[in-house]
Amino acid sequence: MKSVAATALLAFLVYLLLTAGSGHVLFWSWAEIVAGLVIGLVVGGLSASWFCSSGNMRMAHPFRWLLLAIYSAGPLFVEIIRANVYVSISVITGNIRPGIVKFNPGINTDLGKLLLATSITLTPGTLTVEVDDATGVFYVHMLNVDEKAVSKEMCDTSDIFAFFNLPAWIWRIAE
Amino acid sequence: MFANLPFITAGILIIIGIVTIVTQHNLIKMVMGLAVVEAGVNLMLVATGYREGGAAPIFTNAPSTEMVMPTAQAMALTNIVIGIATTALLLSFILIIFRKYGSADVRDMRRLKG
Amino acid sequence: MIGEFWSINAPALLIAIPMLGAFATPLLGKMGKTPRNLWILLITALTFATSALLAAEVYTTGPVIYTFGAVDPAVALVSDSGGIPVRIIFNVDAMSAFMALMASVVGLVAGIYSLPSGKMKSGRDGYFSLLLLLLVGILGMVCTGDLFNFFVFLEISSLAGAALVAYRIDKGVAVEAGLKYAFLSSLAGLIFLYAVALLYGQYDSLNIAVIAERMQFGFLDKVALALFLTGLAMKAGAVPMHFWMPDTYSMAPSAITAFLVVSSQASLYGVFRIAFTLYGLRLNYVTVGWFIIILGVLSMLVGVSMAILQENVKRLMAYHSISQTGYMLLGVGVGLAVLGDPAMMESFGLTAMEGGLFHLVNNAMYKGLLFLTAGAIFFRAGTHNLNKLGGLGHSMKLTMLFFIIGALAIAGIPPFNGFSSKLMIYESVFAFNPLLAIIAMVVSILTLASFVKVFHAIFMGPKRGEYAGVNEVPVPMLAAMGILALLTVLMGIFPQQFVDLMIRPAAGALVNQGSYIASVMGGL
Amino acid sequence: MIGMVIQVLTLSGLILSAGLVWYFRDLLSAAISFGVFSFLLSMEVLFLQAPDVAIAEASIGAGLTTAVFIIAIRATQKVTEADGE
Amino acid sequence: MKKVLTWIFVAVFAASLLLCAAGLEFGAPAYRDMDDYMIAHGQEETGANNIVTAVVFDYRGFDTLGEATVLFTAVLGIGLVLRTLAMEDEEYEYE
Amino acid sequence: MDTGILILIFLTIGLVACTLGAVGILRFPDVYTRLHAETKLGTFGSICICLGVIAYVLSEYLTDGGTRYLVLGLHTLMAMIALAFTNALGAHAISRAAYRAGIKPEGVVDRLPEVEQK
Amino acid sequence: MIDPWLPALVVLLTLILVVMFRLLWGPTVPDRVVALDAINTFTVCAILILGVAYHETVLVDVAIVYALLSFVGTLYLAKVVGREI
Amino acid sequence: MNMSSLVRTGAGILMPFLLVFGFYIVLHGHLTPGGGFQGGAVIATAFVLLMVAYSYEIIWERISLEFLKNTETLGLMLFILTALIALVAGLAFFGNWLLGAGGLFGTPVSYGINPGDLNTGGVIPILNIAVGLDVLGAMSVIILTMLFAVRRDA
Amino acid sequence: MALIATLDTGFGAWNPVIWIVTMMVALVIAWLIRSRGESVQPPGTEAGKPYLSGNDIPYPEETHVAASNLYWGFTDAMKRYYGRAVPLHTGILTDYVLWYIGVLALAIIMAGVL
Repeated sequence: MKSVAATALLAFLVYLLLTAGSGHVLFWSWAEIVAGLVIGLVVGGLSASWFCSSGNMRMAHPFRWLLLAIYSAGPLFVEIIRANVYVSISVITGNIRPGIVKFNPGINTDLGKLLLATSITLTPGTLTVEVDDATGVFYVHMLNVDEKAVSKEMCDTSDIFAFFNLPAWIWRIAE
Repeated sequence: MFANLPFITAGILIIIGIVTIVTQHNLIKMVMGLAVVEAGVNLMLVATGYREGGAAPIFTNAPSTEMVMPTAQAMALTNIVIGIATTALLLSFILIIFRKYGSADVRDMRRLKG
Repeated sequence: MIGEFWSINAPALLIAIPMLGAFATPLLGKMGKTPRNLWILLITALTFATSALLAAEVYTTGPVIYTFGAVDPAVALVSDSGGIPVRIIFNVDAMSAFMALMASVVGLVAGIYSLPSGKMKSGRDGYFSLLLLLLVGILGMVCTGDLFNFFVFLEISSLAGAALVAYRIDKGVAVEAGLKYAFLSSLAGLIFLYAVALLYGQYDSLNIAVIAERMQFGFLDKVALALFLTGLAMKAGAVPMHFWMPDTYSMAPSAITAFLVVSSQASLYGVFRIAFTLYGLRLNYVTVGWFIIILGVLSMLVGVSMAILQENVKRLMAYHSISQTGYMLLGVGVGLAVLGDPAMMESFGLTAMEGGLFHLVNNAMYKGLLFLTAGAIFFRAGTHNLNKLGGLGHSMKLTMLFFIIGALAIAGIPPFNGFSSKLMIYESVFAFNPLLAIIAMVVSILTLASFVKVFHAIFMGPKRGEYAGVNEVPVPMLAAMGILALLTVLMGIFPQQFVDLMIRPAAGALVNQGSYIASVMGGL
Repeated sequence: MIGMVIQVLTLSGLILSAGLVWYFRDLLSAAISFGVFSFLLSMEVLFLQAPDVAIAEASIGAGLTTAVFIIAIRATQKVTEADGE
Repeated sequence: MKKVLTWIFVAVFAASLLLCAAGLEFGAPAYRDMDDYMIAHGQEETGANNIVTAVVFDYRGFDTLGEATVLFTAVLGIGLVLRTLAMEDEEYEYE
Repeated sequence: MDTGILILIFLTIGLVACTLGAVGILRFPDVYTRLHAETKLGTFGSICICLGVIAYVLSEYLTDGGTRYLVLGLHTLMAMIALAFTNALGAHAISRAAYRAGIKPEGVVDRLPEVEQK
Repeated sequence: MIDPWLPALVVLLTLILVVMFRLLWGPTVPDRVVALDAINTFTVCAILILGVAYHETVLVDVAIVYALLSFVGTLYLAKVVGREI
Repeated sequence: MNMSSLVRTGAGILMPFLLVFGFYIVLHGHLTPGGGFQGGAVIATAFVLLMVAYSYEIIWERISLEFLKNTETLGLMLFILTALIALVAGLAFFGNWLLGAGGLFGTPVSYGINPGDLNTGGVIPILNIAVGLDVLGAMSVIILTMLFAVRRDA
Repeated sequence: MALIATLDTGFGAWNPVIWIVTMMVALVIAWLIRSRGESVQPPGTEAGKPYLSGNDIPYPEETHVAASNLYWGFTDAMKRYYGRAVPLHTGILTDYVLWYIGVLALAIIMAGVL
């Protein structure tokens, strides 16, 4: 029940975002708000069991959302820009030493894994290939593997991310 | 002549689709050819309704210029949905045929002849 | 009150009733067999009643116009629209009403015939629902006055027909036939739509009457004509494009085959409508008429000669179906070839057209009857192979009687209906070109020969051991065959009344392009 | 003028991808080409000011048609062949 | 022989389609009265800002019904074709 | 600062990133490296283009004030988020599928077979 | 100052054509999927730009539909390539 | 077979967004591009997304084929009954019997460029919803049936 | 009487009711002639048995001519025609499409040139 309510609320907010500027109750018209409520309930009923598949309500806290926004606008964006510069240089010069390495971030929730994988895919020269569900180990394809990462069995965070410790951020957001 | 590019492209697409149908032997490929023909017809329909410098026929927040013809777009819309229905039906036929005949080649599909 | 409501909205209800029935059939199928069967009977009977009402109205007062979505359905033109219709219009003239009546009769018969399903047949709900949808498609095709709407209903009938053809999936052969049918129909439909786009791009209308009025017959119109005619002729099974027809007809369940005949004839109706009404006198009618005549002659010859070889009884009948389509094409093609000459039209052209159209309805009746008897034989004996069948005349006497009626009718033996229409075709075509009439007669003789073979193989001979347990088919199947047999005999005994009542107005409606345009545009 | 350039580019891409649908022997590759074809058709339709048709083509062409084709392709692969490849 | 004929047929068809394409006027249709009527009166007569929707659901709503029916037909057909088989007692002879 | 310049900067960065991504897709040797180019450069380019559109919307909204620009901006934002999210996830799905299909990556080290064998 | 949107559109369309070569050459199916993904991304950008260039804000919806829905096609391709269907 | 846990989680997160967006397109069919077909296809894609991410067994347990079929039939019934009510109201089949009637669906709209309002269009939003339900059910049923047929094969 | 109207084709006429009456009369006459004969064979003689030039009488099943043998002479005489016509019905979908496209091309040429 709680999950239905949460999903319905989220759906309502997304609908309001989509229909902003339709009227004069703040930005919305009355009809849109009523339709949004109905749609929110319908969507909540239909998709709550898939959306909240883990069953816990940890993400319902608004502070985590704020943190997510800060994270994506700050550290993630910086890393994305760095990644792009890096890959651009690789494209232009053609110097690459690709390889797949192991990496254990210590994150257990599904959402955390998803966020981390997305971040990894968008950040410097890395791409998540496979995640071991049981142990939580990430197998990451890197565009440039340096010498010490080749020899190491399990890579560290610093081998993959340059500036920020993204797993820690995500741990804070999702766990 | 040069300005008629969408019409010409629609014709070329239809031809490519028909060539796909008559030269390929895989049934799924033939259905793809049919889908290409359908897309060409859609493009033809939409292109017949175009007017030079027109805007989309939607009054919500539109620029105040002349509008293109809506009927052609309605026809193309209907045809798209008919197309997916046809494609799905044909593909499910092919699925059964493969299961019974063990092949999706059109040359093996000739138990009915004479 | 309700009668008036019914008669005003008859064209809409003609489509809406079977459609609603089709949508509700899967729900009713969950309740059980009896409610579903009753529902099917109710819906087909209501459709028949509506089409009869519509036909009565059309034959008494002239063409009926129905504008969808308008305030007043009888008014085609909005006052400030500058004299053009903007909405979809059903334009039911005598020809349309005649076709719709025929389709709903055969639909009723097919529905009744399908009721006694076998012991373990699965998927009957879908079967009945698709049967109603096929009826919807045919009725829409013959009633509409709008080219794109015609395409939509063409697709409905194609898809429903293809799915029904593939009904027996257990060996995959029926699915092969369904695939062929669906593929070719879709291709023909798309090319039809391309032609519609050509006309729309030029004249900015989809209404047949408006396009006919604005027609200039330039190059684009000629190409569009070729695309229209070949696509629809393919759907009707004219000869160089007839290959799908034996495959499909022999594999479909028998009631469906009887109905697919009507579906093909609806395509034939499309050919006539396009040639006569959409293009009309602007057409290069001698060329197009001869094109149609050549298609017809080829159909007759190839169909009947291939039929003689066949061993599968339904395949044989399917080839005969092609050959009979040739007669209709021949009759109407002669009428088209002399369209511009009033004297020749008066002396034999109109008769040829009447013969073709009369043959169309006759063919639906006796060919449907023959397919139904073939289905009855299959229902009991379990095979279509003529070499394995034999001696069934001892145990299936009524079926044999119906088969004899159908066979004599298709061979043109008096006093059944095939004879009268063939007579009209022979005599008028003889005045046009004697050779064609002689070919038609030869084909008729060959038809008789091949049906003698079928009769001999199925019913004659001593009783066989493997068919010892065979007895007569259930009552609904007999009733369905009986209706068609009765119609066959009646139309054979009173041909002139029938021609006067239905066929002559239909032929007149086809020839008279001006009245069709005037019925929409309100005077020329 | 620039509109003409845009048209030419899109239409040539359209023809190219349709040609690839014809050219590829491998069915999956042909399905991918069909996806690209669908994208570009939607793009071209958008240039012709038909956003409704573009949305329909996008939603049906990108998601559903590809899915249907791929299911059918998977169903018509022989199991042994698929493992050996 | 067959291949040559194939290509001849396709070439004739292609030529006719391309000639058609060249014959139509792109961007400037000759007759335009029906669509102009719809654009000018669509908002008042149907209450929809999107004229395409107005055409699809009001002026040509019957086509839409037909098209939904096509979809229904396809679903029924697929369900019919892919149904689980329970027809063991019916023996068919196709040859 | 003139918003026109801002738009131009964003657009240029985005287009350059997209171009490099396309070049990378053509140039790199195997699937995984091509995915790097596609995911990072393509996504970054599209994000920059979206930011350019948002900048344009902001400037128009401040001068004009019509709600249509508000709608445009919000929808562009949603498209941007959806694009970034689905691109990253799709890249993961493709690379995983490619690995499962047996396409070995070129490179110096490959730790993945260890997990496949168990 | 010139209007930057239409030239940007031309660049994006050229990029689509360029990426199509990977579709043609790609030795394996995943390569082609990569090309499909890239084309999808470029198409979304092109539609966004088109909406701005034509001053029609309603065209943006098409872009969102694209961005969300092409994912499904990609996932189906990945599923069948990875033999998980 | 299940895809990786990342894809499953991602599909679950994406699903409500797709649903909301699909409903948005359906409801705003008379204001913005889109309408019943497009929105219905988007919603169906949300279900198709689940079908790709999870295994057949889970889908078969958690998505009911009967529910989807009933949705489709409901949509079609709504469509044709809405069209038939016009006959009772004295208009022709498919007449817009709600236009300008006042109340929830009846605000008249003026000619010209305007931002639009949700509750105009008379009967058109109802028809949009009906077609949306129909398309959503139909597409999902098609994909689900075909997927199940594939599984039976293998 | 209006019901007994003749079918008037413009050249000839045919009246089904008169025809039926004539047939009935002919049948009655035939029946009369038949009823003049002996009703049964005289018992105890060999007159009731079939005689086949001294050979054994085959079983009834073997006397039934199979359908495919019925028009052997006709098909043999038309062997050259059937040798061409039957292989045309190949049962391959591609050929079907090809015939369609061929007739389409022919029709276009006819429509375009004439």
